[in-house]
Amino acid sequence: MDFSNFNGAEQAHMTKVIEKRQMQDFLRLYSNLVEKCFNTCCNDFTSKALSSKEETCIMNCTEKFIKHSERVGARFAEQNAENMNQGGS
Amino acid sequence: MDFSNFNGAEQAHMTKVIEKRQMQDFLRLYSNLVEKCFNTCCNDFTSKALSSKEETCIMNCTEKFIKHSERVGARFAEQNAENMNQGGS
Amino acid sequence: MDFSNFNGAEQAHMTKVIEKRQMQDFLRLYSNLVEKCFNTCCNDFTSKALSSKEETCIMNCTEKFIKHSERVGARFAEQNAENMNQGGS
Amino acid sequence: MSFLRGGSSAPSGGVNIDKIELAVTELDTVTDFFNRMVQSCHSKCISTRYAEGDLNKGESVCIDRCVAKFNDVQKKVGEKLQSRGAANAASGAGGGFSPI
Amino acid sequence: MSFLRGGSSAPSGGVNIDKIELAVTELDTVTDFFNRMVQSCHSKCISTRYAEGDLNKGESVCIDRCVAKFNDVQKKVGEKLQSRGAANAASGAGGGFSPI
Amino acid sequence: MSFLRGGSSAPSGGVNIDKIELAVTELDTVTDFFNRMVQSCHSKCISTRYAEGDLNKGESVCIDRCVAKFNDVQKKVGEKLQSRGAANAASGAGGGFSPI
Repeated sequence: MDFSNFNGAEQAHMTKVIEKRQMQDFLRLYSNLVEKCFNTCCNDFTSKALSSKEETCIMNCTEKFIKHSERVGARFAEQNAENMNQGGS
Repeated sequence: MDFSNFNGAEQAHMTKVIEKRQMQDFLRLYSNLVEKCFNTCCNDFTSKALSSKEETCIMNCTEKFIKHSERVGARFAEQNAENMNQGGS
Repeated sequence: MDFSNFNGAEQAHMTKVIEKRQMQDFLRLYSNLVEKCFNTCCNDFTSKALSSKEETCIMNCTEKFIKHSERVGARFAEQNAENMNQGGS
Repeated sequence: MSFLRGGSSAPSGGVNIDKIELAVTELDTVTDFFNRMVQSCHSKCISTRYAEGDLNKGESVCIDRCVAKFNDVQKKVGEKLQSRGAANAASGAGGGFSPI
Repeated sequence: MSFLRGGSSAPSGGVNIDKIELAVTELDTVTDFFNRMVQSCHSKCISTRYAEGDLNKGESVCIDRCVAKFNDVQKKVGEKLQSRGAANAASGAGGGFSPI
Repeated sequence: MSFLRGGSSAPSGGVNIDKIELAVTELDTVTDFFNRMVQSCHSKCISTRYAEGDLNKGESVCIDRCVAKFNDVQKKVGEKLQSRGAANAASGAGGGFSPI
């Protein structure tokens, strides 16, 4: 994203928008994680308590999804930088 | 949700927001139901008319999903009340 | 959609809303297509380059989805016109 | 979506915000239904082999019937929701579909 | 969602925009969780044969346990995210979950 | 997303609303693509046994290739849509992807 042609007021406005989006992104990550890890790890409803096996699965699922997102984010940023250099505006 | 520290103007504003969200929630429930029940119940496209078997399935699917949502809502409200009492703000 | 009881200012406002929604619809179509065609066509990650088989699949998937959307849109418009004539407001 | 339309009176000049909001809600609802119809009928009718980019005869016929059925389902579900909504309103209950 | 609430001071009169925005975000977040819980527990507990419109005994018990487990998962994942978020903040890193 | 940028002139002071709206649309579009890429590559590359919390070697390599392929697919589909859009614009048709 290139905001170099934005004046001060416009950059200040975009900063607020980006902060709000980051909050929303975090909350969506949170609810995505809960849904995805619950769906994968919890398959026994003969009890209402999480088993230790389910809890381990949830913790690993969360940890792994975050690391996955970070790795995708890093590669995505590299791709975008490359795309820019290849002469896109 | 606790709005006790809201002044009159703020509570009035939140009431309007909540009413709008309830309308949106109802419409999303509607389109979710149509999509979910259609996908589950309609699998024969040799005719364009709903068969009586499909129609029964659609009615039961709708009825059951609503009762399901209501039961989840009741349990969810109890959980939230419990979470509050355990000392979260 | 019937906007005949809208005054000039209201119609102008709706035109702007519709234009914005059409832009958003196009962008959602775009990202839906990428996701759907990628998920269906790309299943080999022993290489980072698209194979010619995958590329053909992506092009056909895109073409077919657009034609599908257009056909659904045409039938949907006919249905809505029929629904109107059957005396809904 | 005629049940979205209430009986609010519109002033003869200026912009009636409620009317605009209702129209936008109606627009978004129709668009949402359309998008779900596209997705559902795609998974019901379109082969995922993608050997060619054109719709074949079987797919085209399937799409037409799928749209008709989806439209019928929308009506049936709408009637069901309205009858339940009316029952809830009469009994004074709020509905209870959502947590707020 | 108590971690959403910051320490901003509210003026005694008028509408505090930040407070409203936070409350709306909290409302939307709770609604989003609820909707996902409804979807997840539906796919875990409800038979798709639809031979009748009532929840049977097994389905009802399953729903109650499903809601309890979903709630527990929400807490566990929240704790994990907060501990990671705190670690990231301490190291000065931005988080890196999203591309912006 | 360079095709989002039109040729509108920006005033030297104040806030140009159109420019802001375009930037927000671009931001949301990139975020949406990123989120779909995360989901798609997760289902392509990550084992759901969750025996440990770290990415193993095979998963890491798969992610890198998956991102590259997803990026290529985005370009191919974008070119296709642009060529069709240009054709539609030339023939005066509206596009017809959506019901409005």
